[in-house]
Amino acid sequence: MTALLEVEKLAVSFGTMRAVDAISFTVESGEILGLVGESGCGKTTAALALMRLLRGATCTGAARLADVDLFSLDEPAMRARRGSDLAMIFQDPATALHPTIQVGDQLVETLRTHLNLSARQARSRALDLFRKVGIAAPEARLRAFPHELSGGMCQRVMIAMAIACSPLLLLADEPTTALDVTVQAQILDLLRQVTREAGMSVVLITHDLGVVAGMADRVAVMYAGAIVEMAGTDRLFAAPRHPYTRGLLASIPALDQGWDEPIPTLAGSVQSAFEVPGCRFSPRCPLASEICRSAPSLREVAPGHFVSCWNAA
Amino acid sequence: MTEKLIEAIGVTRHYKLAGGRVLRALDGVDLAIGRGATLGLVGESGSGKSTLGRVMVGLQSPTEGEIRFEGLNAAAADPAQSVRLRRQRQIVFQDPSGALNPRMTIGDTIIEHLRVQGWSRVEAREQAARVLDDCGLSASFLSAYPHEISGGQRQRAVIARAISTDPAFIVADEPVSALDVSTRAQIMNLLRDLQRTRGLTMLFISHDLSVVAHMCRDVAVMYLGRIVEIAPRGVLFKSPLHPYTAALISAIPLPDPARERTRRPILLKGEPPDPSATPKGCRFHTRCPRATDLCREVDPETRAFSSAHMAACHHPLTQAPVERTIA
Amino acid sequence: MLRFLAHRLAQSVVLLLGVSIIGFGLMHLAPGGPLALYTINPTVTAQDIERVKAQFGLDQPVAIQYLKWAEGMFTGNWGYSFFGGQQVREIVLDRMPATLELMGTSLFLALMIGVTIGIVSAVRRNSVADYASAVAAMIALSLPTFWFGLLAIYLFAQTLEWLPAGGVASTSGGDLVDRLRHLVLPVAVLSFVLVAQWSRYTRSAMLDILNQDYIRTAEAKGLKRSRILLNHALRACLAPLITLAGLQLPLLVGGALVTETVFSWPGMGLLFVNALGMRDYPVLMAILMVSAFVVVLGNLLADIAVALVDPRVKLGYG
Amino acid sequence: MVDVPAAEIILPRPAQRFGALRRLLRHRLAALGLIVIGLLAIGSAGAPWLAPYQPDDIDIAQRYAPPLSEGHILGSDDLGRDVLTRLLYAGQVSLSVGLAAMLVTVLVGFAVGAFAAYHGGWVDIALMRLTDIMLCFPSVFLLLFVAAFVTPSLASIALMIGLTCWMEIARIVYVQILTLKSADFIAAARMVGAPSWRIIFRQILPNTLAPILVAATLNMANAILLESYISFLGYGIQPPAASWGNMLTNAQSDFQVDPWLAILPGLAITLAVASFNFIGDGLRDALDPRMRERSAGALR
Repeated sequence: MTALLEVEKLAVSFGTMRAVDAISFTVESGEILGLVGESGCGKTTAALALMRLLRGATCTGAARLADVDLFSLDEPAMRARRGSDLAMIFQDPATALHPTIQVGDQLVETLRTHLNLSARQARSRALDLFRKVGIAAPEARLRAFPHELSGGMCQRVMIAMAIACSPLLLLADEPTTALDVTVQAQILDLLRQVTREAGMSVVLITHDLGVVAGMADRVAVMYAGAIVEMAGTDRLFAAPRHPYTRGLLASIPALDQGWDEPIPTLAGSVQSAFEVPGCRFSPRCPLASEICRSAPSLREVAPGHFVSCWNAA
Repeated sequence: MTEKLIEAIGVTRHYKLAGGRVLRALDGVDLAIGRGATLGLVGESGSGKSTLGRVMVGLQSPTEGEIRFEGLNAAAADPAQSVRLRRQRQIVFQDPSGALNPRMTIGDTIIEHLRVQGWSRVEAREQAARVLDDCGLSASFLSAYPHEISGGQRQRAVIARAISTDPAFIVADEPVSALDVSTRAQIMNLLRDLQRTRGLTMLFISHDLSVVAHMCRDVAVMYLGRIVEIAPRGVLFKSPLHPYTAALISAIPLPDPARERTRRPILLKGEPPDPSATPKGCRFHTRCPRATDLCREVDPETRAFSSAHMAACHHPLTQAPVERTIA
Repeated sequence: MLRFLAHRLAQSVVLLLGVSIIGFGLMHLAPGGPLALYTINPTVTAQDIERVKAQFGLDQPVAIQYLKWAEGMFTGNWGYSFFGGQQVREIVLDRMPATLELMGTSLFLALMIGVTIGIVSAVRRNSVADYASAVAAMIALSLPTFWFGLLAIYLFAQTLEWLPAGGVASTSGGDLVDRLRHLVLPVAVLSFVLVAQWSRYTRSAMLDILNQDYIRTAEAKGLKRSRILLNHALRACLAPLITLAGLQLPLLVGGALVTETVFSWPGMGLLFVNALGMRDYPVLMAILMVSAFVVVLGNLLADIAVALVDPRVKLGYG
Repeated sequence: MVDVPAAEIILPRPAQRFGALRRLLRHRLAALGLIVIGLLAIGSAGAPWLAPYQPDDIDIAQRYAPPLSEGHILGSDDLGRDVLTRLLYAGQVSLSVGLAAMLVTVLVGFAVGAFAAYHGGWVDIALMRLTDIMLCFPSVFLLLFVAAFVTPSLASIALMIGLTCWMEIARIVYVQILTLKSADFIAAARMVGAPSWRIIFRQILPNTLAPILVAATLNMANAILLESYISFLGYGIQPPAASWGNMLTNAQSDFQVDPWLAILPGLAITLAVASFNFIGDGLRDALDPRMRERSAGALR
């Protein structure tokens, strides 16, 4: 059986800067893949590349969604898939919605673009969707403008828009980062519920390992444009192999950890890691050795567990 | 209890908005921090936690109430005392990019900070090098511009500026929120070490409970301009009294899949109300799962449930109060 | 909305008040003040001037004088021209239609052409067309309008003899075609500059909007490019462009003045320059006030239009 | 002592000092503008040595000599005066009026904007309302009205232009300072008790220089245009002194007699104004940090 989404050697460069470095991964049908990394690691760029929404960038590699190569489609065919077969949710709901169009109209527009619906049908479908994403008083909210809604409410509208045409794959780019903790819990709960119900696959992009632990089936960790480790969620958290993943996990303060101890840290910062020859993590790596001057590739160290490191135990 | 270094007594801060509305950023806050202690302050956006921090260091003056530093009312200080108060209270900002003048080198920023305080140029320069070193930055950073260094290094420079006047009290206003996970831990360790070696008293503000939990022995929770619960960290996380605190704790995603599967977050209704339209009665009743008619009518007083655990709730989750209202 | 209207209206009144105070101040700055006419006339004696002063109330406190003057301005009693003694209001309002015709036609043309160029430049950013229009606009904005007008007259009226050199109509003719032929050169010159400005404004506003998150959302929804441009980008562009139109009004009025003087277009601009030569202060004053009034009114209308287009403005989010 | 968790692995990267200047020079049109302005400035300043004649050398025998004729490279005017000589001397006047007017504009604009923004309260309201009011008058009208009763001289014309054009800079400065005022680094300075003047000159001014510089350059272009217009109408620089504007006073008739007489001064004005406009545009690109990020290849 082939996976729903197969990404092969996806690389993105802006001029001479390689933002994404030949990453490969798959997403099974109904699966949630967490794509984790710090800011600038290329996770958002990878998602936009899949949507083919990057301008001024060179993308190479292949991405097959339900056996259709997205990169070989012509623009109209790709456009027909955006919003219907694969949809995307963005980080900041306050700016992702058009400020002077009523949110209901923005949703109806999506529906009518992809489904052959009359204005009235689309309107009633929009109403259903608003109910589904838990928007109270949906009739009135359809006529609201984004600035009249709270951040959480805007993100619910974004989710309604994304699931409107029952996409096969949902790309969720930091969907809760801009929200408060209590609202984040609501939105994550909603996301889990709507995608599970529809059997939708999700690529969940986030910097928050906590969010991934609760949501994802599998996790891919990115560093400076490359996937450095990929495994089932339980396994990745229980037995991380890559020194970056380990450092990252160790540096998260836990609620029940003693407040008096220092937190283990990763030395240095991500800055300019893109210029490092060989393994890009090597300048910060406690295990770095001579061999790290040549770039490692992702290898399977246990069934379904991939690591890109020469010295990983 | 140890000697109080800084106190907020009945502090209220209102902002006038267009159209005659009033934003109550702080609405009657009482708080005391003992010398050498670190108090954590958590809350969501609009809770007033940053405003409280700014009022505590004197960046803003309270509309009502007063800030006392070593028993001295900051608003009534004479000029000589004011100078000392400024030196003694410093702040570390959330966004290190906005906290440094983009047209000044790191060295000049710190030197200017000290020169205003009356230091000579030579002394200021030496001190700048010294505090940068304390913050893990070598002398080569003296002549660096903010855009030439990383976010974590920028935050170190901001911290260096704050400790350059040898303050007794520091407000750290979301010092790690703008940073990446791997740099975050470095900065937290740095603040912790400085706090120890210099005996600093600190108010550590964050929206992230796990960060606060790691940095502070005592934690206060704010909601819509008021402190709703305050307790030692262990007590607060194990047995919170206020339903809001409980919801906040349960909402934190844990980086542990096994525990995540069993975690059942308490999902609150809706979102925090607009701080310019504080609900009548208990300000949390619009979202509270335990709200009753009493809560809709009467604003609960802060009560002490044990010597160090206080909460403002009519229907606390676990215990009964041991004493009545505290002063 | 009502509140917003009331607020903006009040602001406009304050502006007009300020405008009138500055106008009044300028009037008194002028040599001889409002009585300049009499002071330059050798047959008028000092006693005569005192008498006239009393007659005009100029011996009263400044505040009273201002109130009287402002009342006059408000009720349409703008005084009499130093030359010929005609009612200033009649002289000025007589010239208004010609100016409005020139300004309106030019602005309309400039908007059509300039906005189109701006959008195309923004969408095809860094293309040859974009660079070419940028350089052309820069040069257009650097031409002295009066000289450019003279050049146009020399080329098209005198050398090629395609078009009339000035005026609104020939003395003999005056039919529609003739009037249109007279309109071509001044409108072309005035709108040339305006097109340059508008294409620049539109381009930068459009670029700003094309970089917004919500445009990316629209793309992610799978909308057609044309729909994104027209329904999303252009809609968002409307508010800043209307605001600019309001802010740009003084430039438009100023440009019209220059153009009129070159093409002997019998509008307020030509009147102003002629009155200037004769130091006819009441007329100058009236034109200054009328033009400022037009600007205030234009800005008010622009703000109302923006509030209609952008629901955020009323709430003070703008 | 505090342990140093290796923050120094990456040292600061002082890569692009003077980056803005370099970017400006890479901007081709701006570089061209700089060269042209340089030449015009040298030509005007060096007029006494470079010009073949005195600006008021009259030679009735040589009236209306066409360009490229013997002794008059750019021809001569109705009184037989050498056009090249007059253009160079006129450049002195026009450029210095532009420069002086720009200085007045920047000074007044900065003072009004900075004072309003920094002081706040009623000063803010009064000054910014005054700015709004001044903006209601088309500046050409205002300028001509005042010019009609002021004795024209280089200084008075520059002053008049400056006093009718400062509003734009005032607004730019005002907005800039309001934004900066809420920046945390200003809060830090205020917290240690830095006096206002010290905050304005040490912290704020260096951060507002870039937009002021751009606006000043564009203002210079505008001032030259305004001077040429009022001089053309006869209210500016008075003959026999030459300015590019008053050389065009008789342009309407000159076009029929000797078109070059009317074309050359106009070209000089256009050249100077366009150069300043190009420099201003280049400066804006070179100094705008957002543009830098965009060209660095961010997402879109």
